[in-house]
Amino acid sequence: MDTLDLVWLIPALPLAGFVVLLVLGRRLGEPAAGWLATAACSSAFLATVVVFAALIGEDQHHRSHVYDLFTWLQVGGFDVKLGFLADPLSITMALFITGIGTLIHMYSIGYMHGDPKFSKFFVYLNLFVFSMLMLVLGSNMLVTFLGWEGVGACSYFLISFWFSKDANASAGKKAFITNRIGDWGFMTAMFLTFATVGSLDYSVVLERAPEMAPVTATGIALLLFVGAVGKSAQLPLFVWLPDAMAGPTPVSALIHAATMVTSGVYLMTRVNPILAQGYDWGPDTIAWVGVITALFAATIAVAQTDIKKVLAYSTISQLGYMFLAVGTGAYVAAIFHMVTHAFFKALMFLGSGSVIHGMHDEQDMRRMGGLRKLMPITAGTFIVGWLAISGVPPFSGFWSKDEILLFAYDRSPALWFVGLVTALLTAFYMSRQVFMVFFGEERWREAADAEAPRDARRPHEAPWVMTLPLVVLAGLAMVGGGLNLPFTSDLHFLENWLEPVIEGNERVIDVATGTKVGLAVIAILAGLAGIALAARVYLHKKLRAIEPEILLEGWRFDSSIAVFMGGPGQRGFDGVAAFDTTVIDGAVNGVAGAVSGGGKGLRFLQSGFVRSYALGVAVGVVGLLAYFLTRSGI
Amino acid sequence: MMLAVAEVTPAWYLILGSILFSIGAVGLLVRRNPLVMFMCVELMLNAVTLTFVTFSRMLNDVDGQTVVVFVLVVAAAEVVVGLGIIVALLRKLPTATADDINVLKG
Amino acid sequence: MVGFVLAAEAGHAVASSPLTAAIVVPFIGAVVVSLIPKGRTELHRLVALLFSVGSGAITLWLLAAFETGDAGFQFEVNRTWIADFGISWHLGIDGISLFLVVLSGLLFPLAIIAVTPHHDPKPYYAWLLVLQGGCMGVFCALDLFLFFVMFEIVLVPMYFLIGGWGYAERVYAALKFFIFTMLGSALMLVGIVSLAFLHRDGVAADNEAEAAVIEDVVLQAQQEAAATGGIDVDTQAAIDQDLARVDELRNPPLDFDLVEIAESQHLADTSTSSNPFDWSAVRWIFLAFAVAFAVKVPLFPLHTWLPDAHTQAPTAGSVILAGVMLKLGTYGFVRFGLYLFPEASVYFAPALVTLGVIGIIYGAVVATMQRDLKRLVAYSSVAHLGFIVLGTFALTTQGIEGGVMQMVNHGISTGALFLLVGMIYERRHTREISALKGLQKSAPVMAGVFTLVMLSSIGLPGLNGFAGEFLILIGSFLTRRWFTVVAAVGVILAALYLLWAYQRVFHGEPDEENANMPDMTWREGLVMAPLLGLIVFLGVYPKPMLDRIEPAVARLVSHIEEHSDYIEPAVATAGPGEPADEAEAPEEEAP
Amino acid sequence: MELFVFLAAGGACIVGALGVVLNANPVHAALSLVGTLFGIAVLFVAQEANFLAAVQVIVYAGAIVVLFLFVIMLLGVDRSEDLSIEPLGGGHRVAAGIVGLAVLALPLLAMHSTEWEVTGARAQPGDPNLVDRGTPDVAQLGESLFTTYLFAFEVTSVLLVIAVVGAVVLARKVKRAEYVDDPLLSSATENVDEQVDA
Repeated sequence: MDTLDLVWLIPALPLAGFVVLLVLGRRLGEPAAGWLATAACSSAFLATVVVFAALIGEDQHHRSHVYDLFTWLQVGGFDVKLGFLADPLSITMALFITGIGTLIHMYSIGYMHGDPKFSKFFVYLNLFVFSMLMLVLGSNMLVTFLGWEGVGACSYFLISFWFSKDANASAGKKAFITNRIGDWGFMTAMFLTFATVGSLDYSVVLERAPEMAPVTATGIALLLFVGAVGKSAQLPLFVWLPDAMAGPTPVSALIHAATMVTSGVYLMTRVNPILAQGYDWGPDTIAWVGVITALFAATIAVAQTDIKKVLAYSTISQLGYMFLAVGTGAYVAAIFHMVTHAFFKALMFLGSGSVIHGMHDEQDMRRMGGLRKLMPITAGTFIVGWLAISGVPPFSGFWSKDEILLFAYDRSPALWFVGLVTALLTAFYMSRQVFMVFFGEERWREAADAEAPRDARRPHEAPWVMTLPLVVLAGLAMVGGGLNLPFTSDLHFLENWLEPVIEGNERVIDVATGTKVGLAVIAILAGLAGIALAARVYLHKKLRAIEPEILLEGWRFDSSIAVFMGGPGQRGFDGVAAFDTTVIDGAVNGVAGAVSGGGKGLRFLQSGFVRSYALGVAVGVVGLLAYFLTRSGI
Repeated sequence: MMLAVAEVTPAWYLILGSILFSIGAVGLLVRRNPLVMFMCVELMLNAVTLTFVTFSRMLNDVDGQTVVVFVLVVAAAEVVVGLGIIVALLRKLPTATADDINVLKG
Repeated sequence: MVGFVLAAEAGHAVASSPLTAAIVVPFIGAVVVSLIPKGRTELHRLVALLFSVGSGAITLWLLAAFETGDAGFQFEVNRTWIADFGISWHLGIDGISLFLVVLSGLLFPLAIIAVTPHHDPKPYYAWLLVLQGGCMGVFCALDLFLFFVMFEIVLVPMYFLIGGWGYAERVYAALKFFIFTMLGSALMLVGIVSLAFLHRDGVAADNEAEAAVIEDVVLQAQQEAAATGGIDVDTQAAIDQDLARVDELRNPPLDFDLVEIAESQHLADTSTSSNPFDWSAVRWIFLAFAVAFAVKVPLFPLHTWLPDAHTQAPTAGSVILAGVMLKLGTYGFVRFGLYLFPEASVYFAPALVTLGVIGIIYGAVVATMQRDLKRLVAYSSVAHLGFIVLGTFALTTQGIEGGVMQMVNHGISTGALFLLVGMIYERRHTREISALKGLQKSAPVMAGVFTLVMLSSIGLPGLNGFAGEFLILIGSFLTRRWFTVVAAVGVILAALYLLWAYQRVFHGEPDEENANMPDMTWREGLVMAPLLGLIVFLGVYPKPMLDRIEPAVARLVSHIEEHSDYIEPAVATAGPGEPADEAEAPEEEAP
Repeated sequence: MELFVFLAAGGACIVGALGVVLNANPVHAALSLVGTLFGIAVLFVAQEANFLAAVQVIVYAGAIVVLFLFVIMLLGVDRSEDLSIEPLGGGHRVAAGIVGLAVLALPLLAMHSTEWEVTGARAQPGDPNLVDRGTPDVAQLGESLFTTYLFAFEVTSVLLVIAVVGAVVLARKVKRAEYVDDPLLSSATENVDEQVDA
């Protein structure tokens, strides 16, 4: 048996974990349930490694293996198998999903300690990993969609995990419904694909993409992009992601930073031949949506006070970068940034979780400060993440972001410029966060009230199960850039690895080495400028912080939607409901009323007098006689 | 002499039947005493039997007379039941007319 | 003695035909229940369950014995019922009706186990059994008249169940339900009768040529005989026989047989002048059928009986109403609309698809604003059934098959939802969403079950609702692109109203009344278990089901193609590009 | 001769009929009815239906009219009816008159249009129901009744039995309590009371 066939094992293991936990979870209790889930996820990681090794063993052009488990839906010419595709792209995704997933599972054992629904959390977490793996490993669009919706549902469960608070419940619902709007695009794209090519298998669809009419290809690509916009929280469907921070922090790290939100990027990369076949304005739209989202979210992040909200907007911004990359044809850079981003953003989320944990569920950065002494490991690892996202070499973020900016510059300097401003802002707000949380005065002392004993309120370092993942991720965030170093083509590991998937659709850029270096230097300078600026404002207090209300409220984008939905939207829905009861049902009852009214009107005919009835009969007889006579032609 | 000239055709009987029938019908509609109304019904039935017998003779068909036998039976039955109802009614309300019984009023 | 003969006859009928048995067993059960003395409540329940399960077991056997690849009708029975009018006891199932029969066989016993009536158990169970028999009959009937009879029989018990065991507004709701449905079926009766007569005329017209030939022969024989002088006895006998034959050909008997009428299709070939199925007649008859089915479905402007009936019906009534009886409409559209009137179906498809899509959006929007949990689920049915109508009149294999599958799925999911709402009502005595809050805390298991059922109803991939919905949409996209794009919006709205309702009912901090609500009992869990199992199984592995539906649907589609100018759009699997690809592939590998 | 018979009997019929309708007193009306019935019996004889004529006299004049008179006498309801008033309004009488005229006119019109000729399927030679002048009409009628119409004849016996049972049930003396609950009678009582009040 082909080792590559083992690909089905990758999602099957978390699924098994899910089933076992669903049945036995409560009985296993804490922490056994957590360890079981972690074991399921890590064994999936091992399985991925095995498949990965097998894939490397294949010839470069045969690194694509489809394994069909069984026929899922088959009607007439429509035939979809529950199949898995092992190729460099999917395995790369699966590797970092299971890898980071395992770390976050482990972290959660510490984070969820003492929660009454401890085992249930891991049930959902394992289900999520399963769905995510289905998403990336699916051999056709429908299996991807299965995972796509599955991760949405898990995200819904996990955001509203602490459902007693209405805000959490609403956030979960919002996430699901916003995602569904995107899913509409995905579904419609599948319909169009099937109507055009007659199959949803990537192997068929992508192979026949060059035969598609450009308009069809653009349509499919943009509809898929609508789906990606929903899932990856781009403008205008990003509103759910900041709210999604209501979920437990490991969830934010796993789902809303590292994996699920990047699935849009994965999808667009997967269908790159379709993108290439369409008109040029298709990718351009994607690039512009991406870069504008990046800038937009970055401006909002500048003014946030919630430690997780900053990271949430930062995630939106970074996802915008990835779409910028996709739109400019830098698929490798997109995946590269996705991976590095997964490292450092998961790291920072987990770090923030550690801070929240240590601060006894405090999320407001204005009540933090000077935590580096009390939480040295958390602080140290968080700082690594900060440097990585700020684009300071040699940390991983620099390499991936630099590559994206290079492609953007090649496509259009305007794109590059917006991207650069975003990079500066990114460095600024991340530095702001680090300075507010880990440096400066210890504002938490004021917050701690007199009632509680000092020691109990004192922030503390997290247990080892939480810090170990931090350390590992910090290491990855540091060296992740090594995946795809720009110096010589031999060092383009990721690019070479992904080559069979991207084929000729990766944009070939023609930029002189000098320009490249110049651009990199400018990017580094922008990052450093951001850090320096933040230091003057938040560390040395030399400048007054500019944090306008409107930025804190996210340009009032979300609240306007809420106002619209609560106002005209709800009124419209109410109107339709009222239409149903008054007009449609009213018409029905009106007919009934007319009949009974008519009956009342005709009651006088029923006088009850026998002789009146007799007269009626007689008139009828005369009428009949007359009728027969006329019929017989008199 | 006139009498000898005029021959009695079936039409004469039929006209007589029609006249009797319409007199009965008008009586049924006009009179209020239930007993008299019944008599009017009998009139109408007799008009019809007369017509049947006429047809029977003219068409040389004995079936017409057979029908009359059945009409007689039905008339008898009807009178029996009808008079029963009237007896039950008039015993309690000797002054009742057909117009007093109008529970079927809608 | 008579009883013995009847029993023997019945026994013979059951043995020779499982379908007859599946129909008759519940009816017998109803009689038996009504013979048990009034006081013995548990016995009523037990006997009702016994007969209901008996019928259900027969349907399961049908499922097992069903020949997968066969497109035709199986387990057929065809016995003369009323010979003078050509009405027969003609039963048979194919892939389209098989699962609806099985669904009925499953839901009825579950409804009996799950719900205990608050009063008068004896007539309650008797009516429920009559309902079961009627439902089985509707799905099995292959004779138009028999179908009509069963279609009407179903009404009566439902009317009494709503009116007798429903909630506050039950009489209004029952009457509304009855009048709406009667209105539709009255038209259908006219349609059926005129169809039978037109069919007879059509057969006569077909026979005319043959009759004329025989008549010529007779005439010749008579002339010859006249020429030779005198007719001998044998010739006279032959001539008489021939004349009788001519008479027979010219005056064929009435026939209400569905297959006979549909397959002979005097409706389609409009070219022949002798055809009595003048276009307008077919369209009118189709419309008469369509109104009856549209009321049952219910399609958009005719839906208002549904929320009232659902809300006021007892739980078992709602389950059956949603699970089985709404399918009478959509099933009718497939079996009688498409099969009998291919040409008219094609002609009216745009209108029906439009109504279906309006129903999808409209039902969802109205559902969102409901304050009553049961009403909400009822309006969601309007939306779901809109999908089925869309799929059916998309006229593609995928669409119709998805529609058939969705009928079953909707029966399972919405049936389960109504059961759950009923459980909540039993505990809290309210269906007002605003009175419920935070139930997930007090009843986590029920919340979990509700979540799964809800996700199935929303159409989450991997659960049954998605498989059907997606097939419908992908099938209808092939012929009705823009309708499908709009209909897909309904998928978003489904999430909106269900999740919002779920949030208001199950999430949040429960107040005192809600905090003490007991969780599911074992009995309730056992009732839900098969439904949950099916939700997951049909979502993950619908192949066995689809394999059984497919031949029948494929045959139906080719039947439509044959008798109308509709051509199913070819799926581009073996499109023009394929050979080119194969040619290119080796070139790439060569270097 | 036939003409004379016809005019005499027909005149008696019409006079009797008018007497039934126009006599205010029911006893007189019943006696007028006897006149009509006799007239019709005579016309039967004129048309060679001797048996029917006898039955007509026996059943109608001898039984039915006597029954009427019995009821009138038994209950003492021989009050005259005031024919000058019409409780249902004058329109009722007008309408009744028009209907009566129409009932008369329409058949006449029909006969006129067929030129006063009786049409219909005449019994052919060989038909069992063909009137045979040689046999007495009683024999012919008997044969017809007890062969062709035997079933209908038997059914009439059932009808008569039912009628007798019904008459007995209807005419038996009702107890006071039952009578109060009887909606028919109680409503009639109210109406009579109202009239008395007025």
